[in-house]
Parts: sequence; structure tokens; C-alpha cells
Amino acid sequence: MKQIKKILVANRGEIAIRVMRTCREMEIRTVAVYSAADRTSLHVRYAHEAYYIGEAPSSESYLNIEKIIEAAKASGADAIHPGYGFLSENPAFASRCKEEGIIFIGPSPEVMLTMGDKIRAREAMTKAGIPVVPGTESAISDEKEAIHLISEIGLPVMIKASAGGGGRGMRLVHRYDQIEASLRAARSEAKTAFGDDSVYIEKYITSPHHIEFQILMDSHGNAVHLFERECSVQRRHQKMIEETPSPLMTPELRRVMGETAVAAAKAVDYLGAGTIEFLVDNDLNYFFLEMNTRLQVEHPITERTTGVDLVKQQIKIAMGLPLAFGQDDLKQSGHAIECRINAEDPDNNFMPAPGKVHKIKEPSGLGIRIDGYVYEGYDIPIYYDSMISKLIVWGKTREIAIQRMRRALYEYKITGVKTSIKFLEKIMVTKDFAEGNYDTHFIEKNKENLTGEVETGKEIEDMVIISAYIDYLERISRAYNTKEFQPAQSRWKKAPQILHF
Amino acid sequence: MKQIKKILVANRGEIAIRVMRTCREMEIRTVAVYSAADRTSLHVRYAHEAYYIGEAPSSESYLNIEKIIEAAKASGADAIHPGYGFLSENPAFASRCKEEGIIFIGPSPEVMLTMGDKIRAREAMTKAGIPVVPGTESAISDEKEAIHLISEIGLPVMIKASAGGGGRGMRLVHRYDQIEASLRAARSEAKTAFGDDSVYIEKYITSPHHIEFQILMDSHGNAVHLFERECSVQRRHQKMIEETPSPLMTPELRRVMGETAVAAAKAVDYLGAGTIEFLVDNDLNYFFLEMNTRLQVEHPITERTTGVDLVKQQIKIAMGLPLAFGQDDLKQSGHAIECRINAEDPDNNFMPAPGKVHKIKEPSGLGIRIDGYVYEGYDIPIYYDSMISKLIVWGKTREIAIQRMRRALYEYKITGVKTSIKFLEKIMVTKDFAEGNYDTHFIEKNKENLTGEVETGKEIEDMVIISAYIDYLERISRAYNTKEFQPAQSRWKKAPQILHF
Amino acid sequence: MSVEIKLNDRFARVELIQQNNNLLKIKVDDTIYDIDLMHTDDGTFSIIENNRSHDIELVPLDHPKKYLGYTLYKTFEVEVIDAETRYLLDRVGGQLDSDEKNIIAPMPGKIVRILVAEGEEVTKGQTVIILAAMKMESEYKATVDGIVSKISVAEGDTVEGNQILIEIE
Amino acid sequence: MSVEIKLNDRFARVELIQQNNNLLKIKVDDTIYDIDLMHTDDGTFSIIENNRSHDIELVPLDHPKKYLGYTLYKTFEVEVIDAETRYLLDRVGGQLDSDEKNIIAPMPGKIVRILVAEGEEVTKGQTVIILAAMKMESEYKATVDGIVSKISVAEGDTVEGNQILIEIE
Repeated sequence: MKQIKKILVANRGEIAIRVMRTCREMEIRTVAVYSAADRTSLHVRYAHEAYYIGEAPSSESYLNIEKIIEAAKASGADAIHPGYGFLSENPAFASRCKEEGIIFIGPSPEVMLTMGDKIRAREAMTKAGIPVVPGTESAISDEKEAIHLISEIGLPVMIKASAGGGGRGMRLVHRYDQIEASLRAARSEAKTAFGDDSVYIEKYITSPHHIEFQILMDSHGNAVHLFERECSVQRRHQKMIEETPSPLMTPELRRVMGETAVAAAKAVDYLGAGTIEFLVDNDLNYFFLEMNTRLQVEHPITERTTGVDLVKQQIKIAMGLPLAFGQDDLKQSGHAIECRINAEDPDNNFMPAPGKVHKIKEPSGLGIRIDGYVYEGYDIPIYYDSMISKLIVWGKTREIAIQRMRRALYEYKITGVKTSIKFLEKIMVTKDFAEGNYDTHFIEKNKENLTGEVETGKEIEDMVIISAYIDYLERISRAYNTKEFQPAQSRWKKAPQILHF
Repeated sequence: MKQIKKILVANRGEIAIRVMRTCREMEIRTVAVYSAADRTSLHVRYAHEAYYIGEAPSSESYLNIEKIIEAAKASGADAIHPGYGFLSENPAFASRCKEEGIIFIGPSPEVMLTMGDKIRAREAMTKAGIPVVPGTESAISDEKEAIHLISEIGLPVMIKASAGGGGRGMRLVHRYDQIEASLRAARSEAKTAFGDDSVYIEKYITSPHHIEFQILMDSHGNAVHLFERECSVQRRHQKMIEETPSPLMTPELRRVMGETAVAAAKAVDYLGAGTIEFLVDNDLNYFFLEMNTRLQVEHPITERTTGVDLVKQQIKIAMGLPLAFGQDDLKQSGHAIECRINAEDPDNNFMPAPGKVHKIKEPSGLGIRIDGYVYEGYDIPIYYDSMISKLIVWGKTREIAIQRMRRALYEYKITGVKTSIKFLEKIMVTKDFAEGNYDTHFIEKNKENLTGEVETGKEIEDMVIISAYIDYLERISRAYNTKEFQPAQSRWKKAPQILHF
Repeated sequence: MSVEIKLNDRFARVELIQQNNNLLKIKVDDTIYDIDLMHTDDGTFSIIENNRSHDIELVPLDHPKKYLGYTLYKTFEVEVIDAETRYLLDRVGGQLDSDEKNIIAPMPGKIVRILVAEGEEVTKGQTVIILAAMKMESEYKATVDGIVSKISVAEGDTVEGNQILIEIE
Repeated sequence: MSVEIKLNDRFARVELIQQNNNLLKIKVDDTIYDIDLMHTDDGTFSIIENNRSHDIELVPLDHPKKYLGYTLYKTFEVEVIDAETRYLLDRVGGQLDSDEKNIIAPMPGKIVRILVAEGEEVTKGQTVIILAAMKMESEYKATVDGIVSKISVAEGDTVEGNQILIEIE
């Protein structure tokens, strides 16, 4: 066992703080790294130490391996936690850590290489006897070959960038006359995003459910799964809401898929926390989709229903400790839902909405967890992800969890920037969601209910008008010293304001 | 079954909001009542409706039965939730609700009468075969009789106001020469506080543990207990920290005491949520202390470890519904601790510290719950309780829960008023607490470690000096337009400030 | 003093009739409200009207008489139309739509690519510029047929929300 | 410009030596620090010194040069002693303790009982007034032998923190 006493978190935003929180609980010192856009970001202020690593664009900072390694060495960190995104699935970074004698909290570079390449991952899984979606077995860069293969697999198919992720370089093809245009678009997008325009082609599953299994594997060969997460509420392949247990799941399917997930982890000699993503169709057929060799955004719902701190397990496994529990010690208790709060405008095609946060009121009380990072006055940078917080609720049943999520979204108020909060509230009252009857087409299918104006009634409108009027009168009476309006005596004195510069 | 569609919460502060949160989840409309000191208090803003009920002193508002009944009738509320404190254990109020056809969420006036009188409660319990602390069986107002009885019971004894509560009118007597003075002091205090100077006398338990059991009983005769809460960390009989499970408890003792608690509830034909308080000595002898016929401040730790929303159960029982679970369905899962955050000055004899809250940063993330009510700019009134929030953490084990509480207290920052946060942090690192080796004398015994200065080091001092210096330079350069200091360009523009009046 | 207030597309006339500290009698169009209004220090208007509790937050915009008004379920654009504003509105008349021809950044971001040059002819629907924010790229198209009269930004520039990027005539 | 700053009982001399936006070279007594200081909009000083991250919050007190300084583990009273303050301090010399004779409310509260009258003789340790706040009553005692020269409050009054209640000479 190698004791870890100081961890550098090679990330920003909510996940950096999430990791540091567990470090504080374990009495491990924390090191932040930050770009020029993040000097006052909360992770810098939360950490014990902070190192500047470059300009705002991620390529010059959070993806800058040399600068991060330099900071790790200067700070004397024993280990690096990569969070998700950025370098978390970069084998070169993991190798570099190894060379420098710094523990990389995650699997080996070899596993990352295999699982990071969708085609090699499919091969590995097929070899381990795990069902995969029918499709091409190697990357295709020849257009004619692609067209030929598509006609073999049969429409509909999905074209995916070989190096891809996050929905970029993906195209769904329904009709033969779309094949060429879609292929070109996917390859051009892949080239721009990943510098690699090879693609592969998969059978497209109708009414697909995106269900993933959380696994943990230690360096002694012990592996467990921590049950599933249902992630089918997606918009353009971006998850919006996740829940566990999945409303689609049966105990038998859970057992079989869980065992499959553990087998997959063992097949590649995995280490740490990972996620096996599956597509499940309405007939409960399941297919391996991909493996994420890192912590997922939605990991808190698993933490809430199993009671396991996944970051703590990652750190303990990285220290070389064996898992302290086996599969039989793990139980799912109650129901958890996560809503991702993004700075974006649902009324305007989900356009990103960076900018300055004016006021924040967060929900609280029974069954509520928030993992966020923005604060009042914070200017959300344009350079990074639009997710500003995650709202996780727990209830004894799915029905209670939904009721609680509605209450929590009602309490959650962020002003100054546009957010997805009201959109999420509408999902919670949508019949299909309430009944657990949804697949990855849910958002598209319910588009009409989910967008459009809410009627609030004339009285509330009039109250807004009155508020603006009173604010105006107050300004006028202050500026011109008129007697027409007397500013009401507040029951307290003014808070002395700190001057800002 | 009588459907409840609208509830008036006859309370303020965190508990009013706690109750309203569950109402929102149940789609029950909420009615707030408020005194002149509470017009901008959060419970008024959280509720659907709000009624003014009188001047700031509680006797003219939150204890004003007529005004509250009037508000309930004006709003058309089906039921009243009394919270804790104020009218929650007032049989006259419960009777009045009954007369007006408004459901009182709590037990019958008769039960409240019996359990509200310590001596009648003892009689009822003794009759039901439940052990009580040896002592007088009726109220004593004759001084000589008291002295005689004390010599019979044997020192040490506790003198308690018959109508008492909250530590007022209580005196511990160790030596014979203290008897007279203590008796007079207790009676005079009781007279002032409750208008009744009768007292009773109890054997004083050395190394006592204050352990209470939560019970629920429906109108169909079903009763369960939801395990214990250990409440021995007290200062002058005021609880500061509660946890569950109790570090003292054994599975066997838990079973026996739980059954006793259920028997006590059944003996008085209880209804709703209640708490049986016991004293337990180091040899695990237990004695009935009192029954609280309402929700307790510390109820969230039970909610966290059992998954039961106690307010929801109160409301369902008040509707006449049977409990949806039996004793065997209830399990304790993990460990929960609550710290009470008070506006008080631990360095100055815990003097109350009302006033204006400047900034609040609340902890968040895995395993954290906060039930509070103050907001930035809120002026904590002088008229009511000094408790401003409750921090509840959960961990799979007691050790994890303590580590998490330390992290959470570290993150919790309230400025502008003095609070107990730093004092609570010191308790968390005190050896006796960490080892679960404490009784109600814990605070007194560890007084030296818990008070006194923390050494922070010269560097941190210098950073504070620099901050003040920069703030000063900034003011000077603004006022005199000097060139000596250039205010740094913030990376964002100023938040437009709303004018206040 | 009575003023006109614009709430999204609605124009309302509002007038303070009587005041007793935080108790106000106010007329909005034809309705008279008796309200208890407190402006709390966390920047919220707490209004109790007919025993109903409303929490309304106003976020001032760059213009001193414009706000975003947040209620529970909806956000409104609010503008106070006093004599001064009315004068300006009347003066410019109906010619407020020159902005509609220009390409304006709807949010802060970074210019990825400019696909036209000054003096170039463009047709309605033609993509003229690509803006990136938060890992997403958005294409902006010409809203009219015309000629690019001015390009105010260069590729790689960071821009503010509401900044004019390209003018078309 | 060098000024003196009082931190609880410590006096320190502090001077800005060099500035490059938020990068500052500052001397505190004999130590020179190179720091990166940002004043965030939530009112906190974020200082990175030698890669250590400090969050310091200053809450201004009624007096413009006095603050409460909050660090992670401790709260300090801070005062800037510039030429003006120094002059005032020197002028009053050592005679600052008249306050110590008076009974001052340490917190906002309500006067429950006044146990003395103006002109009455009191002895050190004698309870003179009872103040209640948040359900707790506190007794305040004379700190010296003397005569009650002024009572500024009546029973039932609500008082502010730091208000003088009773003066004793």
C-alpha cells in the first residue's frame, strides 16, 4: 500500500470541488490547477494550494500535460485525480504520470487505449462474449466501403466518429438518399473535433434506452458493480437527467447485466471506477455501447442509493487497498434522480449562456444534494462546459423522488444567466416521465409540451409591474430628492458594502 | 380519511420551512403566520399565503391562539402544524382547533395534558410498567417537605420545575448545605418562567446519557419506533449535537428500549410523531425522563437513517391513514449526526448574537443536509430562538460521518453574526467525542479544549493585514484619485446593484 | 406619479395612490391593489397581496430603466416608459429595425470563423460567421439579401453578448 | 504608502512595494510577500501566496477603518492606523477607559429590568440591569464602585448592540 497524502486535481468546476471534498474528509491535501479564466473559480479557492497552468483555452491549460506535471512535481503531489473530461481518458497523460512516479487515479494507459477506441473496445468485448450492437468492426475511411456496409447492416444505422465522444461526429441515417451527406458531415465534424475522420457504423436501435453500470475493480482482482443508471433523457446525445434504479429494469436483467459489466471490467484487467454503457431496446435486449474509464458526471445517484463514496473508493484503490466489500454487501436503497443545471437558454435552442451570475438560491432540506461551483458575482467563462451544477434528490420510491425533485427545482433560483431549471421542471410533470415510460427520444417526442410559454396570470404580471415601478420611484426620489414617495424604512440598517476593484 | 389540502404552519424559522417543504412535495398549499419582527422572514416568503398575527413578542403573536385560529379560518386551512416550541405542546390550542373543526397535527389535548405535566407523566409511565428515575411523585411547594424527601432519595438529586422545560427552573444538588438555596432558586426561576413554582425532585444519575426514541402511532392503534437518538452533548441542558445510532447502545438494549417506547405510546393512546426521552447510565440502566408530544429539532437524523419523512407521516396520520409500514420494515442504515448552528458567541459564555447576517456559504455535496432559514442581509430578531440552522450529515459509519461533519463545518461560513460553528468543529476533533465516549457532562469536562484561542500562524495573520491594507488603498485611491495604487482590473464587470430601501 | 411600464409585449399604466410605509395602494391599469411590499436586502421584492405571498426579483439590465423580472414560473422583460423614454420612442418612430439586419452576438463567445468579407454580397440564409461558446459552435446567417458593410471582429476575437459583429445593408 | 495595521493586539507596518495588476509585492514588518490578490464579487479576498490559497473575508464595521477579518479558523479585529487615526490615538492618550465604567449592551436586546436609579451609589459587582435576547436573560454588573450618573434606557426598551445603557462615575 502506498499512502496518498496530497492529490492534484487536474480539472475545474464542480468535479474538482467534488473530488477535493472527499480529499478533505480523508485528510489528504489538495492542489488545484487553473487557467487564466479561472483565477477566481471556486476550485482554486477551495484547495490548499493552487498553480497557474496557462491561458484560458483548454488546449493551453487543462489539456496541457507538461504544465500539469510541472505543478504536480512543484507541489509534491503523490497522485493526480483527472475528474471527467479534459485528460481523464488520455493514455499519454496516464503514461506520463507513471514515468514521473505520480499515481494516476484511474486505470492503466493500456486499458484507456483499448476502451478509448470504440472499435478496439468492441473487439475486446466481443472476445469476452459480451453482446455488441451489430456494425463495422474496423474504422472506415473509404466512402464507398461505408455505403456498402450500411446496405449490409440495413437501415437505420448510426455513423460515429472513431475517436469521438459527446455526440460530436455522429449522424443517424434513416434513408438511403441521406447516406452520402451524413457520412461527409460526420467525417468533417470528426476531423475538426478530434483530428481523425475515420468513422464506424452501427445498427441503430429503435426505442433505445441508455443504461449504464457502475463498476469498481481493485488491484487484487476484485470487481463489483454498483447497479445501473438510466440515462435516456438526452438532448442531442447530451444527458440531461439520470436516475437509478431504471424504470425499465427487472431484477433478473439487472443481475445479468451487472455480471456482464463485471466480466467486461475483468476482461480488460480494469482498475478503479468505470462505467459500462449499454443500449437496451424495448424487448430488453442489451448491447455494449462503450466503457468510460473515469468517474461519470452522474455518479452521485449511485452514491446516494448504495451509500458508497465513489471518489474515496477510487483513491483507496489507487493506494493499492483491496475493496472492503463484495457484491453481496451492496444493495440499492430507494430512488435517486439527478438533474443537470446548465447555463443555457432552453427557449432559444439551448444556446449556451455564459455570463455573470446575479443571485443564487439553492434548494435544501430532506433528500437534497447539490454539487455545484458557481457563486453570486461569478462570471461563468465562455471556454468550458455549460454545466454549472447538479441537483441530486433521493426518495424512498420513484414517485417520492419525482415529487421532491419538483419541490427542489421550484426552490432553485439562479438569476443573471439563463439556465435549464424551468425546462427540467417541465420534464418532471410530463406524463411519460412520471410514468417511467421513455427512451432516448423522449425530449424530441415531448418537444411541444417542454417548450413554449407558461401562463402565469395577470395578477403576477401586475406584481412584477409594481416592483419595477417602486424601484423606479425609489431611484427618482433619491436622485431628485422629491417628497412624492417615501422610501419605506427597512427594519434593519444597510449591510455595509465592501468596495470592489 | 379526511384529505388535507391546505396547512397553516403555526411557527417560524427553520421548522416552518421544513414543514412547508413536505407540504409542497405533497401538493398541499401552505399558509404562514408572522409577527411584526418576521415580515421578511423566509417562511413568509416560502409560503403560498401569509397572515400577520401581531407584535414581535411571541406572547402577542406565535402564542396568540385567537389570532392564529382567525388566520386559519380566513385562509380556509384544513389543518394546523404547530412545529416545535410555541403552541406545539399546548392542550388549550389543540382543543381550540378541535372546536373549530381544524385538524391539529399532533396528539389529543388529553395526551398533551398528561405528558406535559412531568408528575402525571411519571404516574402514567409507572402504571404502564416503564422504569422512571426515583423521585417525588407529586409537585412540592413546601420547603420542609422537599428537604425531607431529598434526604430519603439520597444525594445527588435534581430539582425541576413541574411546568418546566428547556433547562429553566432546574438545579442540581450535590451537598446538603446547598439544598435550601437551590430549592429557592429553582422555585423563583420557575415562578418567573412559568408562573408556577411547584417543583419535583429526582435522583440524579451520575454519568447520564440522554437517549430518546422516536415513535409514530396512527389512529388505528398501530405504533412503531424509529430507533434512538443520542443527545448527550448538551450545554446547560440545551442540546448541541445529536447522533444516531448512539455509541452507547447495544442491539439488545435498542430492542428493549424501543419496545418500551412503543408501550409508552400505546399506554397513553398516542397519535402522530412523538419522542420518549430516557436517561441511561453507564451500566445501561434506563429511566423514562419525559415525552415530547411533537416533532423534535433533531428529527432529521432519524429521517436520514431510516429514509422516513416524519412530517409526511404526521400529515398522513392526521388524515386518518394507517401507517404504511410495520416495525420489521424499519432499518437503521449508516450513521447521522446533527449540529445545531446558533447565533451565539462561544468565546463569551454563549451570549446570544442576534443581528444582521453578512455572508453565508453553506456546505454541500455528498451526505450533507441543511435545514435553515436565514439569508444574506437578514436581521436575526432578538425575540426568538438563537438557532439559525441545523447541519445534518450522513456517513456509512460513525467515523465517516464525523470526518464529513468536520469537512462540512470547515465549509460553513457565516459572517456578520457570531455563531457556534467553530465550537462545533472543536468538538468534532475532541478525543472523547471521536471515540463515542461521552455523557451529558461532556462539554463541562472538555471546557478547556473547547474554548480558548486557535493558533493560526503568522503568515495567515499577514494575509489578513494585507487584505485590510489593499481595501484601504482602494478606498483612498477612489476618494482622492491618487495614482499611487491602481485598482486591479477585475476580469468581469461589476454586478449592477439593485438599490435598496 | 403615473408611468407606463412595458412587460414583454404588454403596456400597463401604474400609479401610486397612497402610501403608509410598506403598505401601498397602487393602481395598475384598472385594478387597484392594496399591498404590503418589502424590498429585502437579498434583492427581492416580497409582496403580500390579499394574503398571497409573492417573491419577485428584479435584475437591472445595462439600461437604467430596464429589468429582467423573475417570478416563480416565468421571467419577464420589464421597461419603465417615462416621459424621457416616451420622447425617444416617438422620435425614432417605427424605424427600430436596423438592428435586425445586423449580425449580433447573442452571448459572449469566441469568433471561430468569418465566412464573408466587407463589400461582399450575401443572400438571406447564407452563413456569415461562426461563434463558439462552452464547447458549442453556432452558425449565424444573414437575415436579408444585401452587402456586407462592416465587419467589426476578427477570427479568434472574444466578444461580449449583444455586440454587433457584422453589418449588412 | 506605508501604514500601520492593528490585528487584535498586534501592530504591523505594511507597505506596497510594487504592483502589476493583481500581482503585488508587499512588505509586512520585515517580511516581503509576492502575492496574487483578487477581490471577488462575493466580497472575499482570494490570495495566492507561494502557491498557497487563502480565502479572507473582511466585514467592515461601523468605523470606516475597522474590519472583522475572517480566515478559515479564526476571526480577527483589524484596524488601519493611518496618520489621522494616529493623531486621534495620541491625542486621547491613555484615557480610553471611560467606556469601561459604563454598562454597554454587547448585543441587540430588550431591557427586562433596571435595578438602580440615577444618583444611586453602586458597588463593584452589583447587578444593575438585566437584558434579554433570544429567550436568554443576562445580568450586567457594575465594574467599579461609583454613582449612577445617567440611565439612558427604560424597562421594555429595545436596544442596539454597543449602545450605552448606564453610566457610572
